[in-house]
Amino acid sequence: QNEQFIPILSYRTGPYAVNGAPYANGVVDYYNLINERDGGINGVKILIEECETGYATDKGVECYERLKSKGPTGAAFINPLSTGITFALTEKTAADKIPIITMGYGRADSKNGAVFAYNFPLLGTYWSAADIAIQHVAKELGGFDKLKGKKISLLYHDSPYGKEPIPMLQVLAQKYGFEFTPIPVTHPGVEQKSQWLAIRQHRPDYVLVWGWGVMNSTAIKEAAAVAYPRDKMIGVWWSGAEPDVTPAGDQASGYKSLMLQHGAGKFPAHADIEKYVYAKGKGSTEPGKIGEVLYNRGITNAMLGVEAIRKAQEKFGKQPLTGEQVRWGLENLILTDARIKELGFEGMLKPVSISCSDHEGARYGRVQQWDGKGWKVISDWYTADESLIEPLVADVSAKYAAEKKIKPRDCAKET
Amino acid sequence: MLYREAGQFKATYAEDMAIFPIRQDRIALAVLLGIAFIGVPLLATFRIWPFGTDYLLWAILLPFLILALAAIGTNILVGYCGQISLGSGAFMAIGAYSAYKLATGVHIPLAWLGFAIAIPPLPVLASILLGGFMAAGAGILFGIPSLRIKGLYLAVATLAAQFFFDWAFLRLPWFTNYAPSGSVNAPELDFFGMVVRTPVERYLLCLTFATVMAVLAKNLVRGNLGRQWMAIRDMDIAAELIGIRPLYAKLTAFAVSSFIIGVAGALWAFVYLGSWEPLAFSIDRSLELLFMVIIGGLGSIMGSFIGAAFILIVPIMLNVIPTKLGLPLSTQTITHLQFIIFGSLICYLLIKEPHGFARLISIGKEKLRLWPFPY
Amino acid sequence: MSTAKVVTAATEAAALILSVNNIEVVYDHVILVLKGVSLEVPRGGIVALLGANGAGKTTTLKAVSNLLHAERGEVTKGSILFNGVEVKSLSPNDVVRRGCIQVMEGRRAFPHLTVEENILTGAFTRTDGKLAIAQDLERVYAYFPRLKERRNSTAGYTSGGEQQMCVIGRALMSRPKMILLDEPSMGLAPQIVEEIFEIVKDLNTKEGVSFLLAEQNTNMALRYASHGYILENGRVVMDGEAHALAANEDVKEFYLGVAGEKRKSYRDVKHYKRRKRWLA
Amino acid sequence: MIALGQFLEVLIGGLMSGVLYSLVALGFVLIFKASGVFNYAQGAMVLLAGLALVRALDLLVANGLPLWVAVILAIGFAAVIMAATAWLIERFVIGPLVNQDGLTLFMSTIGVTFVIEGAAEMIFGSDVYPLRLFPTDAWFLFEGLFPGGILVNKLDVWGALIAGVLVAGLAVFFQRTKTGRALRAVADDHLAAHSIGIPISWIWFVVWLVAGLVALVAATVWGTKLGVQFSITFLALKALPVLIIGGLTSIPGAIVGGLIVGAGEKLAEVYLGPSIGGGIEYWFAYVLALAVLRLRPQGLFGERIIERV
Amino acid sequence: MRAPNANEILLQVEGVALAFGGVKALRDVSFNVKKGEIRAIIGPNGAGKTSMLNVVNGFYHPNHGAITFKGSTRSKMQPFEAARGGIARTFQNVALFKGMSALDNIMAGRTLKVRRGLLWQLLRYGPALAEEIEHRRKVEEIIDFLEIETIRKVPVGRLPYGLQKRVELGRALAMEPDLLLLDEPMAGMNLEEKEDMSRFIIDVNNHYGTTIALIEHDMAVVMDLSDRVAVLDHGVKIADGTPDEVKRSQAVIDAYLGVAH
Ligand SMILES: Nc1ncnc2c1ncn2[C@@H]1O[C@H](COP(=O)(O)OP(=O)(O)OP(=O)(O)O)[C@@H](O)[C@H]1O
Ligand SMILES: Nc1ncnc2c1ncn2[C@@H]1O[C@H](COP(=O)(O)OP(=O)(O)OP(=O)(O)O)[C@@H](O)[C@H]1O
Ligand SMILES: [Mg+2]
Ligand SMILES: [Mg+2]
Repeated sequence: QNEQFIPILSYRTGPYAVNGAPYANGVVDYYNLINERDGGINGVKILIEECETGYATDKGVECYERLKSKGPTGAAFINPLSTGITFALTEKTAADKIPIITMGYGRADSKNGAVFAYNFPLLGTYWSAADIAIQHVAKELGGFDKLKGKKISLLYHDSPYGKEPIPMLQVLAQKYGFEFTPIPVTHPGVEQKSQWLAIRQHRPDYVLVWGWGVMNSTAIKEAAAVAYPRDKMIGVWWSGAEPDVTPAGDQASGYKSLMLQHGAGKFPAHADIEKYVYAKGKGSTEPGKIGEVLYNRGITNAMLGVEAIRKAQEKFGKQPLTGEQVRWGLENLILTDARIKELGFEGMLKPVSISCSDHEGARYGRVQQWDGKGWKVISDWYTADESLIEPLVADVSAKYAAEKKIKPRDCAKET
Repeated sequence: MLYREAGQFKATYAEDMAIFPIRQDRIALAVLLGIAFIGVPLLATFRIWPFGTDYLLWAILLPFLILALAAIGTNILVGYCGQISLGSGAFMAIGAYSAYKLATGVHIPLAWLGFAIAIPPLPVLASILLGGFMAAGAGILFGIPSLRIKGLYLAVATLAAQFFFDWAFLRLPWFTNYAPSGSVNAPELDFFGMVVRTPVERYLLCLTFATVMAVLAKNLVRGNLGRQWMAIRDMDIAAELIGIRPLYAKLTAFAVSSFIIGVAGALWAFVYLGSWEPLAFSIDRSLELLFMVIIGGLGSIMGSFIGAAFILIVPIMLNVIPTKLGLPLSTQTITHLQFIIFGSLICYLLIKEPHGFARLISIGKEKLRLWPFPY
Repeated sequence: MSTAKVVTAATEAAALILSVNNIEVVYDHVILVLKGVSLEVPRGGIVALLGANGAGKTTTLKAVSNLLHAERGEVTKGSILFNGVEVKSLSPNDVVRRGCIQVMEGRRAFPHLTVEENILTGAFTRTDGKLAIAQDLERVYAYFPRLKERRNSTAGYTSGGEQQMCVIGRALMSRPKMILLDEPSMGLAPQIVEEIFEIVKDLNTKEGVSFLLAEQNTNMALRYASHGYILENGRVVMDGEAHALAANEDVKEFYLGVAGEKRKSYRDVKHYKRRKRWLA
Repeated sequence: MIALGQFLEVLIGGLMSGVLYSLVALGFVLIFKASGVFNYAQGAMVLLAGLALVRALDLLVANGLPLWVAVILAIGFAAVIMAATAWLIERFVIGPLVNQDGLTLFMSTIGVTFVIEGAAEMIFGSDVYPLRLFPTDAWFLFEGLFPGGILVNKLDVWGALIAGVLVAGLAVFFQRTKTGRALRAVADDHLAAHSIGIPISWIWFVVWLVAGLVALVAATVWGTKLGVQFSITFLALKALPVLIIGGLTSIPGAIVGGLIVGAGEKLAEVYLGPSIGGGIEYWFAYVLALAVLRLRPQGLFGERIIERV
Repeated sequence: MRAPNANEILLQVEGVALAFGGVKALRDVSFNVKKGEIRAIIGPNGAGKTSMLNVVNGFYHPNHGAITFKGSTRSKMQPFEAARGGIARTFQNVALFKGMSALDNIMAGRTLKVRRGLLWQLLRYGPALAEEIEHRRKVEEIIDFLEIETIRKVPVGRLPYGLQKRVELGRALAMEPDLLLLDEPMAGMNLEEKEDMSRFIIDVNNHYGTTIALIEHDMAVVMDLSDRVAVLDHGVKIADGTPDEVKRSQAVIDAYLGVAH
């Protein structure tokens, strides 16, 4: 039958459900939109199945194994929304020839498609995020030179996810001469008193927050408790959604976070979703939550996947495609402003162009601030600094290649 | 003929002391092993139902075998020696990370001594086994308190091991070869030149480990050492007064148990996950293992397998069935239901048979013997 | 109406306080232990339950006070009526509230409580005020002076006999209508054994308490009991008036140890290769 | 001076947050003391109570009731929920398991944990629900003495007060000799307790109910601290070391244990942590517990373990 | 045949005192056990009999006093030392290993005799197996001797009290002890079983020449079986001698026997 199967690894229960659910809703809604509005991708209907991972690695692996070969052609790609699971699946997916899309998370070195043929950390890795964060700090301080001698702490979720940015930040600290202190928070992050007492005594000029789930809101509350100015806190784009600030109430106002390009708010795409999905009662959340940050990230992610399939269909025909074919689509995906406008994402997204050597496709970011009621964009676009990231990527990915006996592709030859 | 031992006479003590003194049991076991070692691989290689995809191998049998192995380890400590431990996860982790270090080469710079301990990368098999021994060492270390601390107090005390090693492997970059993310990758599974890659190969590898170690474990528990453990479990004072040294008995139990768990941990990391972080061996894992041995039956090697199967498969079932039936339930609801049902199921089993499946089976056999009479 | 009360009272008094009708007990679903045991205890009677190890005495008593399910045993057949009420329908504490208490085998004192606390827990079901309880406590101490000496020591550390006394005293505290005694004399010094049986007689005559006692000390048991049952692996093989039993040759030989006239010394007992079985 | 100020600050903060753990630990103690059951579900019960409370509260407030009325009603509702839970658990899980060994009972409570977590989230939702019953800002004491003053969080103070009251109350509850004695008897020997007519099922219902209410109290404090959400269940793990340091059977022990753990782990984290990588407080609490047990195998105030032949 | 050199002293307890807080369980008690004899310790409840046995095999450590066993004197025993020295023991409250079968319980009694270590047991092959079988044979002898063949494989927890006591005796015998301490071996047995038990005790004493010290409240048994009887009361030894002497001693009658037997 004429269906393209796309598995969804989500977590709607457990400690991270708070952030997992809205994201999953966005993803599901967008796929439904494609089916309801366009009758699929060029007529190829999208078939989805959700599997609950609870943000646990072994569950994630089980889900992947369960879903990878469903549907006529198997999974088009997968998107585990967990750096831990990403690490566990990287090798498997390569073996099974199924792309693994990790938009705004995952392993930063996998940007290098020559080594990581099947990983796609789209729109920005944590290294890009780190760089952007520091750029913003510099801007607030009034120039990179001002960074010298400043104290910047990283409060991070003690897991691969939280650790990813550290090497990059060390590089940056080196370069700009600020004092960098990483402060781990043990999963799930309900207990941060000592960390914040330490911060209160250490008095850093900025605290970057690399949290997920309850850790974010707790961080903000503890910050308030020790009277650390919220507007000196900058969260990564996974620490900048509604569930992260609402529990803290007005204590959260002033808190800033990066944006994975998009922020909260509704765009043409949302109008379609409301019209074609929710109007038919097929929506997966209450309409009020449409347009929340993580919801938007969900639809963006789904959209990129769909576009990759569309691209691949140009080459392999308008039919269900295998993961390998979709991979080609991803690797050759180019979204121009015009196309983005067509898709109804204008204002959410800047152009994307993915290639063999660059599986990230774009590394823009902005900064938003919570004013007690909503998120306000307070910066214009930043672009992560290639010259700093590239060497690190090359270095780390080379190590991986050696370890795994992978022979890097020669991207010059790829088309 | 049905289940009768009538007419099966045991001329020697050796026969009477066999693992399965009753013929029917032996036959059953032989069949089982045959299927496991020959049937499954054949079906899998020719992709015959139910092995059309590697799901069954990858996501069920592989973890089942490894966890069953770990469960055996836990059972030796908890079931046979009666030392409740919530630290099994940690010992799996020790096995995993030690094996990883050994397989990738150990380098301990002793700057102040002006030289460094350097061990070249060891072959995988050696690393896995040595990983086990490392775990055993740690087991002995954390077993020492058990001489004074008993019962649930000990259980909570073992959590010290759990959290300490969680932390150590998370925070001390040396263990992860300074991997920026703290997540590490298993080396290539090269056993004397033959590389284990496909699910089937991995399955056979784990199956061999599980069977061999199960047999060895069985030998121990039905030998004198096993009796010492059980004596300590049932009444440590009396045990001491008949000449059993609690120190020796308990520490051997900790060592053997941790060794098996450690090996299981190494397999879990190398063969199943391939790339892992400490969260893979969290307290949840420890509890899971404890469940396996209790549901399966304390003090029963067989039970460990059954328990592992139950604890591993039931939740997956509960998760899959609704979608299979096409019930209009959100994944959220399904997962919640899964929790509720699974929890209730466990309580139900504990109430029905506090001694687990192993006891159920023996009762079943008893009934078969008496058949057609009820008692 | 007062007359009516008298009448009912009279008829009740006539009735049995406990009647066990042909019960079967199974442990662990497969181990059949009682194979149809019937026995009756008249109101105000003392009935002895004799039998070898494993005959099923304890099991019978546990069945009566409905404690079996806690040991994975169940009464699969037959009925047990206490004061005309089916015991199965009651929870263990109801049974006690209705005045039937058991002294369990094996010195089950509460180890962490002091001797006195142990005894006092026996009064849990009582509602007749602190004073009455205090009096009964003194009475128990009067029975067992040894307990008074050790009143404040943790029961778990007291000697076997002390624990046994403690458990008996505990049961007495509930002012029961009926007491099930499981091997009360176990591990007690001779005088104390005498004492125990005196207490039994005392309560029986003065307060009309009925007793069902499983006892190995057959001499004593039959001396004090009015009626006796003999259990052999799960069946009642013999019952009758106490003195009748005491007179029976087999009972003499196997339970009283008086072959012919004089009791034979333990030194020159013959080794019973095959213990004689009773024909059920 | 600064150093001293900071030390005091950490110390006080530690002691306070320790007491907050005690709130959870108390529930454990109650149930263990009365039935020898090690109730792993205590954390889940806090979650359940919290969800019931906050959801009812939001609903009532949404329907325009004045806050204080809403609060009272909501607390009432939550209490009813906890009562129901207690009854169900006793009736269907712990009751049937009478006279089983501690490990089996412990595991059954883990089963209960799953059920409660699933049910609670299913009924009341798995989102994060803000709760603000207590002030969460801070005092800065002795600002004259120490630059920046010594930070004391008002919520913590509230928590400490409540915990104190609870302990006093519960201590009395257990000292009402008859019941108290009966409870300890049950914990010692289920069967014997049965045999002398102690109504175990009723007693257990009461105890689980009380534990449920303690959970509710804990939920009000922790809910205010974290917002009511799934992660609250992780408190159980923070409460365990508190529990065994104080002794499984001692109510005051729960508080003392809390103080020790809180102070110990916070000091360790702030002064030891940085030098060895940080994040040590989780295991440090347990190592503390281990150390205490080495000296007193039954915890500081626990009942002696009797060994006699 | 009783052990010939009936005057050689096997165990000598000298001025042992033991107190628990206020409770003086034993006050300056001295007594000895000759090789090959059957020695009885009697006395009212709480007199200190069990405590005395506990002192002898090292479960309690006396506050002062000395214990001489097989010529070597110490101020206190250690349980393991005692066991290795050849002191076996049965308990007042049966202390069997509930989860194990009767057979395993008795086999556990052989622990001290096991030579092969962990690795051999792992393989359970060749010598290890041979040894295991050897022990099994010895144990079967005991089982046969105590006539508990039928319950070999029954978990002892399920056995009735009387049989449990028998298995416990078996476990003690499996240690092939020189001194066997029996704490109320006859408690909870009916006459017939007491007769069997006495039989066993006498046989053990005769055939293996094992020295036996027993506590018992059944005077008939004590008087018939024992060569010498020591009487404790409130932790003090109030009499010591042959059954007849003891029987006649007024102190004993007052403190213990009540009516003269
Ligand atoms: N929990 C149990 N599980 C299985 N079987 C049991 C259990 N308790 C008792 N039995 C069996 O029931 C039978 C009767 O036991 P019971 O204790 O009633 O005998 P008894 O007459 O009290 O013996 P004793 O005089 O030694 O106390 C015994 O053969 C025993 O094996
Ligand atoms: N570990 C202990 N702690 C406190 N008191 C003890 C301890 N052991 C024994 N006692 C006390 O010492 C005294 C003697 O106890 P022991 O058990 O030796 O008496 P016994 O002679 O064996 O009495 P029985 O014939 O009843 O067994 C008793 O009063 C007992 O309470
Ligand atoms: Mg009995
Ligand atoms: Mg004694």
